[in-house]
Amino acid sequence: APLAELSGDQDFQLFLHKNLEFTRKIKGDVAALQRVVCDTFQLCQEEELLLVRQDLGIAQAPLEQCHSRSFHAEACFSQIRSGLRVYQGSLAAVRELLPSHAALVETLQLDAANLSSNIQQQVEDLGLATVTLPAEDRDPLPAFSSRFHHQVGGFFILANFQRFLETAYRALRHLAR
Amino acid sequence: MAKSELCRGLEQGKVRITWMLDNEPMAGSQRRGAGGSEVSNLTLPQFNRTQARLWCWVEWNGTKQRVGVAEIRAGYPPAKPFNLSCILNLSDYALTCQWEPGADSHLPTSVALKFARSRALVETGCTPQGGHNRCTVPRQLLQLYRQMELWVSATNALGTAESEHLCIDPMDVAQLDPPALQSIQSIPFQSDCVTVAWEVARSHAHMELLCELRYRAPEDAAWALVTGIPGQARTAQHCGFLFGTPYRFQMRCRRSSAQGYWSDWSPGRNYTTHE
Amino acid sequence: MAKSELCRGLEQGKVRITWMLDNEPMAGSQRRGAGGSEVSNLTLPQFNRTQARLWCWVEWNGTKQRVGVAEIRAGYPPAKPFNLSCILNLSDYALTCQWEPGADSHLPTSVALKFARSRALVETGCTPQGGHNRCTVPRQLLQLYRQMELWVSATNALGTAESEHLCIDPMDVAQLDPPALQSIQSIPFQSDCVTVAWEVARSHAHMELLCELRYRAPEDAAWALVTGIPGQARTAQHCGFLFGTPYRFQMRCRRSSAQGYWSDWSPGRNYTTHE
Repeated sequence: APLAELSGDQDFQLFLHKNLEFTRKIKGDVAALQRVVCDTFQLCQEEELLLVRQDLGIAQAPLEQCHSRSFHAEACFSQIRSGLRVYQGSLAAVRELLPSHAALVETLQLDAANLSSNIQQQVEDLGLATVTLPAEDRDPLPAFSSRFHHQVGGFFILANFQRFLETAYRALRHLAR
Repeated sequence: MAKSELCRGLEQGKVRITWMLDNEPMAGSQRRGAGGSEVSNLTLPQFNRTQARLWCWVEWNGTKQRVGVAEIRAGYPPAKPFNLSCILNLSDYALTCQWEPGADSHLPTSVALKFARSRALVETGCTPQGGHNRCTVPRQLLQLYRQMELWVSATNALGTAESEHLCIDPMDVAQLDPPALQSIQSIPFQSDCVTVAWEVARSHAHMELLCELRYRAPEDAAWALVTGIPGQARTAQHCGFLFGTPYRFQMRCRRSSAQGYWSDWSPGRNYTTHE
Repeated sequence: MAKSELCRGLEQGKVRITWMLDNEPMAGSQRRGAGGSEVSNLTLPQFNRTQARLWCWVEWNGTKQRVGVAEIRAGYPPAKPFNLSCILNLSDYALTCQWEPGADSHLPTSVALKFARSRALVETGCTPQGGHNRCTVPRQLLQLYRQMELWVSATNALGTAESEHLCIDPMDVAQLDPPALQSIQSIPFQSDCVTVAWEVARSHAHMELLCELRYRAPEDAAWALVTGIPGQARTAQHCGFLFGTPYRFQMRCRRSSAQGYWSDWSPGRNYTTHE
């Protein structure tokens, strides 16, 4: 059954309710790391770093299937899952940047992995078509040519992840009663 | 029946074996075995100990020599552990579970907390240390916001026993920190009403919380209770207070979606309503 | 002088660079460098900070862009650590050393306790954690009952400093447990004399100990001290006590062969001499 019909399904609503809270938790932790990057490296405003960003090639995970105009629930779910996988990988660059906050970054990576598998298992429980992500298609970490580029890279990985989570959150809320 | 190779220096055929259960002499029979070995044969009537050593002694140069030992252990298959309960610590997101071990089996028993995430792969969450009946599953092994199956497994030489299986989402058994009452003020022109303001712990900011407020005047026998307060609202109004009366207020919260644990009551805060 | 590669999107030749020290605009000059790069040249008069960032800004599409940063650290070569002292804990035979770090160099400084056993091979004993000025050398690295050379080494970008070298046998700085006073009795017919009996910690049974006894009556201004008591004797006699007077006794010990540390005083014990 197409996902829209399932919106009334109680188990699906419980899944959405739980993972909305989970997404809020992850967003809170990403915001905390953004504050650390701002305090530690004085990198706080995105508009001041657009020029350098062009040189860094930081990938942004696509979520166009989750935007209201072209919302397609099943495709959106698999885009969320593969996006979480991308950010789980690129957070390693943030962990190198902030060794004293490694625990918080590792928690973030664990949460991203959990959220991704929560979605996968719920989609499987609903009998929907699932996209199995290749086991370890970790994109190679961007090689930064300087410490400054590494810092700006870390800044944008977190900024992009925060935007990604915002879109994913709105998509889940759109499905929740 | 115990068999021990003969030691060098013992002349053939003159080996006289005696047996002792710990320090008690035991009757037994001795016969020649294959390859020049000596075989002892004993029966231990109503063995009522859980642990003992059956020593094999031999006369040698006029002295008695210990030449072999058999360790004997007696006990029961492991009892079924029960009363399994778990609690998630929100400072490190580790899940601590505890249980009742049941009767002692008197045998070396290995106990482990097992779990299966949704895809039924059984894993070991943790093993209790130092004889405790609890242990902590680290965050790395948990799957948050999804049902997990947890149980205790006890195994000894005589068998294995499993506790009831617990099906929980770790978040549903999170132990919340108490809210912090920030201020209590009378509402102008409605002095039987007050506005209560509180803060929730920063690490709970993303949670939907349901809170309870209790208050009591010194002469009141019991606390009055206000339930169903949405935690993230951070303020609430309540009426029905007596004028000019000193009240003591406390608050606690729980995740609204779960049958989880209440936080402790917040530290108390006093406020005297206006005349 | 700071050089940063040009970013894509900047039309050649129209690059206007400005500089800021943290949030303060700085004057500087800009000239064309090799390979189309732009070279900035600044002098920071009386730089009175220990840490700052020199930011390189560029105008782009009407916005100001951060395109490069130079982290500036200023400080001193490491100060010479002093007052190095060590103590051996007899429960785990680990050697804990502490020292004074001297003035802050304001630069990232790595500190380590170094040691050389007899054959002058320099090794690292331990490194202080969390900014403490002490650390503990595990038993495995120690050479007991033999001189070892220990010193603290501090290194930062501007150099290395070493404390005085301490030459000690770890056993000579052992921290002993206090003896335990077992009984105090008057000596028959010599009631101005008492016999004191004590026990030493079992883990010290192999050591030659030198102990001191101190006693005091309530009205005495200071303790009276009996020195040179052989610890392993376990009893000693002493005279010169007043009759029928309540005294308080305490004892402590040290390894007789060393200038090591005294144990703490034992818990006190009271005794009233006979009439």
